[in-house]
Amino acid sequence: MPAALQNAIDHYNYFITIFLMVSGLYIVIARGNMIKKLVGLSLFQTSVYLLYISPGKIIGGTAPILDPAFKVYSNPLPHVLILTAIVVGVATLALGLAIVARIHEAYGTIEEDEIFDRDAEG
Amino acid sequence: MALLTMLAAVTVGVVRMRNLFGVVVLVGAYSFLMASVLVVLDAPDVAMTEAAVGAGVSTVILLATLHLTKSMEYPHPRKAYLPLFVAAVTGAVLIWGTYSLPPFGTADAPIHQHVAPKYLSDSIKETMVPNVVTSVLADYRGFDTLGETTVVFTAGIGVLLLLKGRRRQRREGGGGPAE
Amino acid sequence: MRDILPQLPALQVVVPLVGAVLTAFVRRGIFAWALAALATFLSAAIAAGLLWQVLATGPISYRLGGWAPPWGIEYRVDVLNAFVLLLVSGVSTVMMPFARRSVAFEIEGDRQAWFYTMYLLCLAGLLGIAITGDAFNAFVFMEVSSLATYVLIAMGRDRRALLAAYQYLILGTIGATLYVIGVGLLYLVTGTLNIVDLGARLGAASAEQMRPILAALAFITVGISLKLALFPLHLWLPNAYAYAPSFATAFLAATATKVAVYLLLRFLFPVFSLAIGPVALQILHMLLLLSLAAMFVASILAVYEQNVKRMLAYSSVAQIGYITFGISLANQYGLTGGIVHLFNHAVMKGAMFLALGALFYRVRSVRLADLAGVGRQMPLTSAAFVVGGLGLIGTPGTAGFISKWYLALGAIDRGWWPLVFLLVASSLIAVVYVGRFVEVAYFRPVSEACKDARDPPLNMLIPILLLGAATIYFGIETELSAGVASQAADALLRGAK
Amino acid sequence: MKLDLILRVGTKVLLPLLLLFALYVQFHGELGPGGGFQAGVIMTGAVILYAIIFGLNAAKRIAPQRLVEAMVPLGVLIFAGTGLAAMLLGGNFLDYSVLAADPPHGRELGIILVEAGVLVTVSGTMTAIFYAFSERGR
Repeated sequence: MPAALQNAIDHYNYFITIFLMVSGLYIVIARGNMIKKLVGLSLFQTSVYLLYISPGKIIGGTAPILDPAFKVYSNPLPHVLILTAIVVGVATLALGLAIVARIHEAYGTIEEDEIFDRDAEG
Repeated sequence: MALLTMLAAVTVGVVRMRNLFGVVVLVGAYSFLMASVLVVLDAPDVAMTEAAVGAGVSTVILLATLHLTKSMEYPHPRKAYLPLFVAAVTGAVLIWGTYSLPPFGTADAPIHQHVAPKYLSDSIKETMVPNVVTSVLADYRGFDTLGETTVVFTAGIGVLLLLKGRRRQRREGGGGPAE
Repeated sequence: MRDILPQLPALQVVVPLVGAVLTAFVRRGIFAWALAALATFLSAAIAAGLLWQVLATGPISYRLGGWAPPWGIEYRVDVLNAFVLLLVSGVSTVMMPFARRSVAFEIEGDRQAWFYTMYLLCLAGLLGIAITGDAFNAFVFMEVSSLATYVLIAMGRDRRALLAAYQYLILGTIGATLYVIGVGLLYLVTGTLNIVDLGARLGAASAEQMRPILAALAFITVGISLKLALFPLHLWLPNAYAYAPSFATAFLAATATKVAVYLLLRFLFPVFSLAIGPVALQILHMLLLLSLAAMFVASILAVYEQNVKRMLAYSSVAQIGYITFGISLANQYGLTGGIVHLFNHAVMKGAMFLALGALFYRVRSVRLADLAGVGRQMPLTSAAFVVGGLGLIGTPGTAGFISKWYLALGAIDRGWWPLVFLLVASSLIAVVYVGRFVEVAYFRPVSEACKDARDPPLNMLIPILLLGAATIYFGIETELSAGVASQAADALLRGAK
Repeated sequence: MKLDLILRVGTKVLLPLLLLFALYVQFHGELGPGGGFQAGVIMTGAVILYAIIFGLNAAKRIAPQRLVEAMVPLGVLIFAGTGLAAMLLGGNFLDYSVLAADPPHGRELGIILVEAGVLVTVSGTMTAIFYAFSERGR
């Protein structure tokens, strides 16, 4: 089935994006370690970058920095949006890690299950 | 495409690794790979930021936090069915949803027809800035960037509120007048 | 200064934002509070001006940076979001006098100034979501308000506040990311981010574009539902409300979820129902089932709660169920009911959480057992709490009755009679949990903890009484609440046709 | 200690280059990739490098904590101030075209000002966060 195969290849970028997204989400939900969860969260966010940017590419195009030598440029708007998203992502990560550091001081652990146990006792 | 596959491989590593230092290193590698992919996709601005943030700032903060806490993840006794189910549903919806989108790299996709062409054609005339990403970022959608700067500001003050100053001894079971 | 009227939409967000920046330079809590109060008051005045303008002349479009939409970011004010803007900034203004003492009591001296910075950022973020006409800009301001919210929650004294903040950070970020994925899919289909433009272009979407649009609908709905704590995605809310500082709880309960509901309305009606009529209907049925589940399950959970703050938090989940119940009916009465309940619930819960903050200020506990006899020790505060509670039940003469009246009319209009009985039945559960407080507060001997308790100082008491009085006022005089809500519902439905 | 010496001298040589590079990224942002955010991160990188080699206290001497913390809101103030200035001059919020005699120059000026605001907040915040985390560890 060459047509279906071609379509699959044409959408390879989406498949990888989705795989990254799903893995990130899985880490966040499945793991109990708070730092690992935050790493998963940032993977989840990072995958969105590809979702926006890979469709912005035009084959044969160049980076959107205008120059008389080029005619076709890739789409600049997704780049702008994702720059914002990256900044938001790192801000969230920093804040999350600060909270985790404080949790470690207050509870002596960063495993969610242990924390629930300790609160149940206290 | 090879780069994309490598990204996927690193992700598998992140999921499986239990040593958090290893995870941090892998995340750094992931960011660099992502940056390379972004360069290939004609997004040098984003690539530069991703490399600086993902491999730079994030790694430093992650390491600093690991220094404050523990570096090993416990083997977890949790059931994995629910997370797998949620992840699988999300993935399925996305594959189903993206499959009829225009193929990679075509110039007649809707996003290249509407809104964006104006930026490319008018940027120099209207703002005298040839890097269209900069002109869109700081001017056409400048308010987003104000919001973005505000997010950074929020996170900065937030982290300072949480971490600065003396360490307070919290009583077990939650001190203060709350109990 | 030239005419300031056309600049009001931008100032609506910029005033609290600049206020936040200025408080960040201040060291003393009292100065920061004064700045915060001033900025909040100004933004309420601006919101009132906007609502007046919109009612007089119709929707306002404001071009940020002078760029025409869809190239630039547009602020678009119509009756619905002018109403939400006024609600958010107005309730915050009433609460500000309360904040001074409550924050001074619960937050350490050297952190108070920055606490107000976070509060103002949260306010600016919420107003930014409510006023913007751009889907991505809404995400940016969603993150401003969310990050500020996480910090506000983490400032609670109890160590569980940190845990609550962490859990909300995880779920909130997942929600925001799902929303961005949804917006991204819509962008891929249409090439635009402006919500009005998006609606128009989705209306012209071809059949093969349907699948990405539906996926986008799913992602945006689930993402926002996480933010607005729609059952069963509410898990972050009870702990967050229970352990945050009293003022933060009252502020968030009255505003944050309301703005999320608004955003959902914004997407469900003008954007989506144009493109996908029949499927949108099925999604609304789904929403109806979840709303009913929220109304019952969360109410029952509230009954079994010993910590009054958590009890109110569960009650909030249930009340959000009433709001989404109205949305899911998707007719004139139902939507009016949903929107007016958005308003009324903010007022009622604002009164109750503020009263609870005052109880905590005097009694230093919010456990039901410790509050025994408090009704006689702190008569005015407890009375305001009970009035809010009567509103939650939907007693005639209170604001809650108006909401439920419209919701019931909406259900009847659809021909779904059994829903009316379910509405009444779920209100009976509210009688139980409000009744527990009344029983403990008025009919039990005074507990050790509130032996010396008395009503709080005037600057705390007046906001409580104001909101309590508003609960009754809006139960009788409905021009501002139900009247405007009905106009907003009308506009939404017309846009959806 | 020989390695240490190399590191110290190397850092001293690298630092000005890094700062120069940051400024280049900042002001070249209109022509090539880069801008306030990236430049801010690079500047923070320079401070972090300095702190790792010479210690936190030395880093605080060249980038004092109070200054860094003041920079966090200052950048947003510059950004919003630019927008408000446009408003006072009769334009909409952030409409830079009124900032100079003709619109394109005004916009160019606006973009430069705004990027400077981003630089100040980002470098200030990232450095402040770094300080906060490393102090907590002691």
